[in-house]
Amino acid sequence: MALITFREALNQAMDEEMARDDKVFLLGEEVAEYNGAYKVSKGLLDKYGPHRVVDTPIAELGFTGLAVGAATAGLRPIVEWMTFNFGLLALDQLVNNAAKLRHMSGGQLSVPMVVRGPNGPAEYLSSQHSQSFASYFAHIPGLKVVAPSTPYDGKGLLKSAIRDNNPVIFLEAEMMYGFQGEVPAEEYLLPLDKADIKREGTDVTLITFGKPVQMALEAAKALEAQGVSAEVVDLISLRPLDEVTVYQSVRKTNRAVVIDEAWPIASVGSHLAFLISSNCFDDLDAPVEFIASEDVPMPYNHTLELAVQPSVEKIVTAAKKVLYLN
Amino acid sequence: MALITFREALNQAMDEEMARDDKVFLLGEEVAEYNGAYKVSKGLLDKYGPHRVVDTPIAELGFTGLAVGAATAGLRPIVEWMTFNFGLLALDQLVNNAAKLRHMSGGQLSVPMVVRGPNGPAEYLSSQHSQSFASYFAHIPGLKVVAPSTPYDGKGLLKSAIRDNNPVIFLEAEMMYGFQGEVPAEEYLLPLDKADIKREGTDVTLITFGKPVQMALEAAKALEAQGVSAEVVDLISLRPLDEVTVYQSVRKTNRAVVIDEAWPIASVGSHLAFLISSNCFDDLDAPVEFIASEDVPMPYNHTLELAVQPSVEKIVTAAKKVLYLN
Amino acid sequence: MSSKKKYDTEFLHGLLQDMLLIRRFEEKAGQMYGLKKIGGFCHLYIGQEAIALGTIRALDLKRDYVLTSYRDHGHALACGMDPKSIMSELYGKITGCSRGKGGSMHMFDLEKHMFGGNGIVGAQIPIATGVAFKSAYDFKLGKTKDMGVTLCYFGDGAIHQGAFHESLNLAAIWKIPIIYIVENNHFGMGTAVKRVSAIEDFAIKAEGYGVEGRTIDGMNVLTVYESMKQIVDESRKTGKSFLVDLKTYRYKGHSMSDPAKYRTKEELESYKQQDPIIQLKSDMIESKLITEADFKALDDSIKKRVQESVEYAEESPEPPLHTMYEDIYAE
Amino acid sequence: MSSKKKYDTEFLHGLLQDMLLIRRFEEKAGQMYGLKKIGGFCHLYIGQEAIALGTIRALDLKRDYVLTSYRDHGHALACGMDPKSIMSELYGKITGCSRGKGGSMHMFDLEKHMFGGNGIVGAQIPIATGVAFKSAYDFKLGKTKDMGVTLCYFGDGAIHQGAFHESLNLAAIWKIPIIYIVENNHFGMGTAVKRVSAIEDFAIKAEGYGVEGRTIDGMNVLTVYESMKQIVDESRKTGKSFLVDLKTYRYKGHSMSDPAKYRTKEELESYKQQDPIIQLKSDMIESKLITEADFKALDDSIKKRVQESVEYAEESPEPPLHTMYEDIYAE
Ligand SMILES: Cc1ncc(C[n+]2csc(CCOP(=O)(O)OP(=O)(O)O)c2C)c(N)n1
Ligand SMILES: Cc1ncc(C[n+]2csc(CCOP(=O)(O)OP(=O)(O)O)c2C)c(N)n1
Ligand SMILES: [Mg+2]
Ligand SMILES: [Mg+2]
Repeated sequence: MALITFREALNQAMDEEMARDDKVFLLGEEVAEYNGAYKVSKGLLDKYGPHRVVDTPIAELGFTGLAVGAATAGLRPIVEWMTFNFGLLALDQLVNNAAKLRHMSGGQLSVPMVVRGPNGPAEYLSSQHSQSFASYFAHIPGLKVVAPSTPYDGKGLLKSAIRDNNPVIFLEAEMMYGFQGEVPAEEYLLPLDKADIKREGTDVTLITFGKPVQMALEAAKALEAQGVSAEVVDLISLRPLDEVTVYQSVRKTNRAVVIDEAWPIASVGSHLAFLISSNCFDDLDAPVEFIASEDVPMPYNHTLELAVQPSVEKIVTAAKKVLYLN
Repeated sequence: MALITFREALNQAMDEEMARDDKVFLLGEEVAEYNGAYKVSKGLLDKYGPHRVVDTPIAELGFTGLAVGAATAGLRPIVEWMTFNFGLLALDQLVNNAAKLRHMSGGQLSVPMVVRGPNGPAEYLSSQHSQSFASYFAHIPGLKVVAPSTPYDGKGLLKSAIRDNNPVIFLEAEMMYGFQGEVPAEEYLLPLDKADIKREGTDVTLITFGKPVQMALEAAKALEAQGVSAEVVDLISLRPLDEVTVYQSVRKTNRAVVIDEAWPIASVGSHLAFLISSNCFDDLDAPVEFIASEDVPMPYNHTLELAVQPSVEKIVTAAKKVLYLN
Repeated sequence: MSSKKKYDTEFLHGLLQDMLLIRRFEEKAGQMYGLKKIGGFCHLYIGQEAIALGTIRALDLKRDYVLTSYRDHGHALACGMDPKSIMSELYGKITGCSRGKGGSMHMFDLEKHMFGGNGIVGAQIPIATGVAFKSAYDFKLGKTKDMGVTLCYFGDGAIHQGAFHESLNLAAIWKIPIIYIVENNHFGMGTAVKRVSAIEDFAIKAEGYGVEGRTIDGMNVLTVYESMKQIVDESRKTGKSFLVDLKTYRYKGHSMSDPAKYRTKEELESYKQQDPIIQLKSDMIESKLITEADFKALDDSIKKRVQESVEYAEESPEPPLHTMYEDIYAE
Repeated sequence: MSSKKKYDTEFLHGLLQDMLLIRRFEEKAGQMYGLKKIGGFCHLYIGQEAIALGTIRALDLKRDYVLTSYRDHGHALACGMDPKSIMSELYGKITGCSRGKGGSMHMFDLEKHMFGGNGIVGAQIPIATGVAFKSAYDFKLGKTKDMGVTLCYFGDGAIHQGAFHESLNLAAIWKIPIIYIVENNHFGMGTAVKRVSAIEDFAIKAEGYGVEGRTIDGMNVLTVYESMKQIVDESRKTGKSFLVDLKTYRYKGHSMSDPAKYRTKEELESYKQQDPIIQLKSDMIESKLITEADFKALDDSIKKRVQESVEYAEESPEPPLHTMYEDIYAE
């Protein structure tokens, strides 16, 4: 298997799907001539031309809505939001339209589209550019939401997302584009609705999604050195939630730590922590620990911005807490 | 004390605050000449004139952003969103700007504004017009969020919201405007950050906010008839959360039902259910029950739309479940 | 007037009949609303019939598309949707075009290329631009020889939404075959155009995007049809987009709860003098294409059809409870 | 050129000095970025100095206001903010104007009426309209005799945002004293204006809103100043709003990570030939207002000032950890 970056994996997914189906096209700011603000679409313009790899004006509401319409009419748009922070401007089109057109038309319309791009904290970008909006999408029936954490998952999930007949929100992260991982040469697809055990363990379950999965794996290593066997569940799908996989793990370890890099209140993380608390009530040996970002806008200063976010240390501490160690 | 409607209570609050401080002004669609789509601003144009009661074009992003700017420059805008469904178009101005300008300016700017209007399910309006976005605002540090459930609370809270130096999201409901309640003649203010015990009880705590508070009270009555004493906690403030009041109640009753008329995933309700599960871990005699709307877009058909939402029946059933009755 | 010369009788008959169908259907909807058979928002189209008919008749609905706002019964009927499925939808019945999920604001018919029915003011503008983008896309990829054209309707109030601005620019730079139609009925709810716009004629805005602007009398169905026919043809051939300001008037309040106190009786009367149905009827009588008796017979048959739609809706079953979980995700 | 005749030497000196201050400050910021003293996005203003200076000098910052995008160091300096507080902010230090919370994109000085610094393309447009609304409000309520004027800057890329459309309409109908300034540097990141706009001259858009449009050479600081002086005065007196398209060029990439491969060397060179600082300098030398030696001395003193700002930033403390909970809510 080839070792490639998350960026390359996403690029391959789009490339393969565009080659397979000429209804698939990509649009967004700087996706074509500039090859993408984060170079995820590198080479696609050269290969598929300007009708299928389309640079847009800075008009998130307009081009996202255009994609919704194009999808109802039979195309399969991939919308790149340069970052999800800017996607707030287009939320009406996703929440009030993409997620509801099928329902309001009594099942007549379908909206096969993907909205992808970096979500969540980045570095040195202050408050407007470093936030996770995962919960905004997970909240909405009519959408599907996935957040891969590895190149392998990224590629298989993005291909499935493009082929899915519903609006799929695909959450990436700026800091992840350089992550490396093995990806097979043969084509593969991954299900959009399944969590994945990224590491098996017996003493405590660490559950998270997206970028913090790496942190959880590092924390698991650190815990191992201290004699604690941690299982890491990569949630992958934020809508629907693969509750079965999560509960199975927690029922085995009897202890859970949930990590979400968003703000705490009304987050996917706290929702999951509630589901576990409630559905594994008799299995839990300690209250579920929940690590979110601090409940503050992101500061520019690097020391502060790191302190604000979940970290390997915070995860280790929380794991020990549910194990009543120290 | 006079018996007045929720609508009148809000009207009085705005009237009194506009009389008190000429920096306070109201803007929104149809708030002036039409007296408000739901008549909440009735008579204010006549009293304060068109410079202070301002009809806007249908341009939610624009006039909400205008209010943000006017607030930073020293005015105290009250923005009426005709409904919060339309507010999605303006979310960038609240989330990326109103909530963050103080932070990004290192504490220099302040944004004293209120955004108010009906939120949550109404009747016969289908999917785009009948949704609760409470969690979208509760999620965001930099905002304050309140959801009153009675005329008395509505008036006292709206007055405090208008005097507050921060952006306050004030959640009303179409179905509540006609609710009646007693309101004293004398001026009073209510704190924006306190929950309120709307009914005392000993066996189970029902926690909710906004319109469903009435349902919880009715459920409490029905439960009383069955020999169960239910305490009803009206959360009122969704940000910050008055955890102390909630925990005190749950530690007394050892059983909790949380009701939120929003969709379940990443909601204020499930967050609260998590907090209780975790912080009252040793006090709970049963897992917290959580009643949300069904995880579907709202259908137009009335039978379906009622079935989708929380109800007195559902609350009674959940209360009995945590009490292991039936 | 020249109806006799240019059009065959059948075509004119069709226009008259379908405008009358909208009128009678809307009157009946209003009546049933009063009887609480229909709930929520219900925005009637009475007075604006010439627009839906004059514009949609200029289309070929095999390849062309229609998208509009919540004031959508007229467009649905003009697209050829069965009054039964529309009335049933208003009743929230399972036989409604949207299975009782959408109601008044959300009439859809995928096959007839009626793509809704949108309740968010202005939201249909980018969506329609996307539907039209599909036509341009197929053309650019060499899949079709000429383009489908999309008509996107919205109100004089909606034009101030950012969605309008962003969409017109996209249409212009990508040569998208779409015609943006302002159904300028002079009010957005209780707000007169001039209170929310510093310009009176919206066609002026076209230049700022590099698209073509037109102003058209929206009370005369043949005027509308003639202008639109030309515009649609040009758009189909060139991918050009247009912004068309059609002046009209709604006779009723904004929705059922609006007493419409913000306007004068005289203003309303002056528009009723130009009533689109009466205009065409008089013209056809003058041209000896129909008689008063013909008209009466036509009207009676339409009323009967509308009444049948009510009976159909009344008799249709409610959606079963489990349908609340349906129509959300596609396979 | 007529600088000698119309302006006193001190004024011209001030312009030259402050444009040079921006230039040297930005060069230093770029250098410190290379040394990783500064992180994240950093958008330099080099090449566009004539705009910040020529426009802001037309203001009275006691009552007038400035709001701009993330490319805000130049405006901050032109408003008279201390280079130390700006450099310190770039370093993320507690002595920065925004206490290390904002960084490059969020320079604020409440007292100097510099209201930021916004990272969302176009978001400052409605906000600035609101700041200006305050001036109109006070005037309409009889609290002031004439109005403060707000300058709102944004790029050629930002103009396609819905926020622009909605704001201009609000300004026009409510007579808000605001001047919308397109800093048209011909690119939004890697996208040339003509790829995202069907019209070339943005002043054309003004008519669609009923506001006045102007096109101005943004490379000559005196041209800018003269036009703006007139516009600001008119806006102050009448509450009229304007849309001004100022043609300029950024010499550097969009932000530090952009190699700017999307444009030719020749294009860049042709703008450097019209460099705003060199233009004014030559003019002043020609008019015998300064000598080459004077210029050299001025430049040296400015470089020293900039160097001091670096030292100040270097020596300033990091914000203590507890400050992450501060500056969120006002009392
Ligand atoms: C985004 C949004 N804002 C506000 C509303 C409430 N609303 C519904 S219709 C309407 C007036 C629209 O007027 P216009 O565009 O002229 O269309 P008309 O009703 O006259 O056909 C308003 C304000 C809405 N549905 N969506
Ligand atoms: C809403 C939003 N979309 C996209 C971006 C990313 N972005 C930052 S600057 C920029 C280009 C802006 O170009 P222009 O308005 O011409 O300003 P300039 O940088 O040339 O000064 C883009 C796309 C953003 N910050 N905000
Ligand atoms: Mg109208
Ligand atoms: Mg630019």
